[in-house]
Amino acid sequence: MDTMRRQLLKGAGATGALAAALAAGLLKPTQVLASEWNRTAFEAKESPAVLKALGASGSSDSKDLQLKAPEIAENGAVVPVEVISNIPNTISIAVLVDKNPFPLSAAFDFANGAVPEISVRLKLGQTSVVKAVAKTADGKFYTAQKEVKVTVGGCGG
Amino acid sequence: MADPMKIRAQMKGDVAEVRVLMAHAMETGQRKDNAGNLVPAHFIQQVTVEVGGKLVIQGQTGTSVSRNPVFAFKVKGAKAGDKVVVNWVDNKGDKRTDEAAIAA
Amino acid sequence: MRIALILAVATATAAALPIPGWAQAKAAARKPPPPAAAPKAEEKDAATLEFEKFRAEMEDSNPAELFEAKGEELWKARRGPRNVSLAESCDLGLGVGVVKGAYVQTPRHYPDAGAVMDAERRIVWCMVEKQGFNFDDIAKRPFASDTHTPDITSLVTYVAAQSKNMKLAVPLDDPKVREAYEIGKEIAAYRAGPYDFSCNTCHGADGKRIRMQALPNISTPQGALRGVQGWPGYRMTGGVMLTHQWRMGDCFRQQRFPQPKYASDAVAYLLTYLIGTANGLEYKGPGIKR
Amino acid sequence: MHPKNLALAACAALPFLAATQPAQADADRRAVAMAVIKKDFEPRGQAGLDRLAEDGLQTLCNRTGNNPPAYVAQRLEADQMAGIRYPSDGKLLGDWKQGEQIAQSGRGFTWTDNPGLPVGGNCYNCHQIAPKEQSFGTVGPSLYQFGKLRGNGPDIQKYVYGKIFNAKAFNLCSEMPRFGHVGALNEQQIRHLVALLLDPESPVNK
Repeated sequence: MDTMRRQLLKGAGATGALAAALAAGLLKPTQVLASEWNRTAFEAKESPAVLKALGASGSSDSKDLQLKAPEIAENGAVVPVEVISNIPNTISIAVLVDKNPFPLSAAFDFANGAVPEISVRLKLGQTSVVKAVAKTADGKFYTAQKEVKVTVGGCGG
Repeated sequence: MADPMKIRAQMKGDVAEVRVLMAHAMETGQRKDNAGNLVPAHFIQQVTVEVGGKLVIQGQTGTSVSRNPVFAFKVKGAKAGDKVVVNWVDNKGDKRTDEAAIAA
Repeated sequence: MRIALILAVATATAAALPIPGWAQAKAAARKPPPPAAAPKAEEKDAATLEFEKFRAEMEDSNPAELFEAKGEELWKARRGPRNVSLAESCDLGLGVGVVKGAYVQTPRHYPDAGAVMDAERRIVWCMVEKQGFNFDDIAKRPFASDTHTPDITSLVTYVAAQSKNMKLAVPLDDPKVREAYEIGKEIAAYRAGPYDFSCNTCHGADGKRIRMQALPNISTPQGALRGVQGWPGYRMTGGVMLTHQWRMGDCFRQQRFPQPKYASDAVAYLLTYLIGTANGLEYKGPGIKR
Repeated sequence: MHPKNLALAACAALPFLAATQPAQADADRRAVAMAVIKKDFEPRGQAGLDRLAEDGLQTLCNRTGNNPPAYVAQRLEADQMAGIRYPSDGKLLGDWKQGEQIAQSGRGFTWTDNPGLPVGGNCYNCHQIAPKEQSFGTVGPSLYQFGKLRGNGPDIQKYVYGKIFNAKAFNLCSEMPRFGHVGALNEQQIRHLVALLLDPESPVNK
């Protein structure tokens, strides 16, 4: 299986099974290559533009998509965010910070038994809505959001 | 060369929990240093996780991810002893691969 | 002149300890306090609880682990002009190369150095005396910046991590350490500078906070523990690994004092007071800080 | 009279040895601490070594654990009071909006601060003030509704101005800095802060 990893790093095409599993994802990468970073989505400056770049403009809120983040962040530099999708056949999850210069923070495709849950730590330049977007295998998009307040710092630690 | 990652993988029931800690500056390209110069953007763009030889997570990341990133994932169908391999590649082409075995 | 005389009197009388009635007389002399409008305590608690809820998640996978790993490598590597490792040459107090449990037993007095040293100062001493590094080179940039983490920071993080979940045990029964403790206590109380601040201005009473930040009272064991816990710490602001020495220096910065010299007696004594006050309580290893 | 003799006289009620030996030990230790402070600090940025020297008030507070005898404290408070400079035009109320900004800023006087920039009032570090700012400290008392509860007449204006200018004139070993006395805040800035606390239009008094 080392073979596959090397193939991936070299940018050779993913195996058929992988391609099938990942092709339907948010990012549509079939290879792991820096050049395939979704520049359009990551460099979009407003959340609607990010959603558009992900093909998720027509998304709707879902109670089955859980977004866990603090009401008030102790420090905007490191805000823990967890997204859990209970929506059947979720294949991808993306996380956005509306007020950041580039809202799209991270996006993950799941395959081969990966549970559609992701825990990340994000920077928030200011108080902002944090959004989660989930995509299902049939191409539907769902969202969840939560406002995270960023407080003024004191001294020390 | 980039510093090693810390990978922790452990079975919780039938799910393997994988936590990855990466050493990376994750510079946004918008921050100024003490001299007032912009620090160039330098951040991880791609992350992959393989468990037991199968690609399970393929991620892309932007500048909003915190410095020294931490990611946590869960994988079904894995078992203790399976190898977890994590890769990252950043916008400058730097990369790093580390691995760990899933603990019982 | 008048002031000088009064001071002479005050100084002398004060040195002689409590005179009955002083406190009452003093209290009477104070002007009426400003009106007490009820602070919204419940909001503070909500915020604090919210922080704590996510603290556990933050401490799980603390980036400090990255520096700990690097420090272990550095501890074991043959380095410096003399090409020796700290593992084979440095005695942190429990014998050459013994790291386990050493951090919680510092500061201590080291006869070979003739000084009371905290762990960081001791490691620096070993780097200089055993490995042959130049002190001034280390002291030039002793603490991490957003672009650079000095080796000493990683080394301290490694050594501290080897005392995880152990009880603080500064050897205060050693008269030299006890003396350092007492001097450190004096330093903590010393008010000076444009704002008349001492360490105790912020850290001498229970239940206070600056902005949202709770301030430990370092004169109590639990408060002192809070001043010890989590150092060395990974600071979320800037994402840098910082040591207990750095923290002492930053307190002085915010006191509007000049800078304490790196690896000096003053910092070692202050740390002796702080850590010694928390003796017997459990240290949880390198932490994560705001 | 030699200070030491005064000390003895002052504690005549206490057994001779019990009172003086610890006192002497304390004094010795303090002397060592002072020597350590003197040798182990270095100037950085705008923070020079001159800042380590105590002024008379600091000396007294340091020597007495911030609890000087009343008769000395009163004399020194009077001295501090005499040094308060009120605006010559008698106007003590400024613009509360600017006051809020000054209250928010904690900048100034540290070795990392640019000495050319204005110094902040540091107020929220220690006090609750306007209700909107929830990130406030509790080292000092809450000042929320200060003017509403205490009025905003000339006496209270003068009190607030004086307190910000030099808190030590009212309580010798107060934890609060002497913002006007040390030149941290100028006349105009203090006026704005007075308005923040007293102006009926200020959110503090809403």
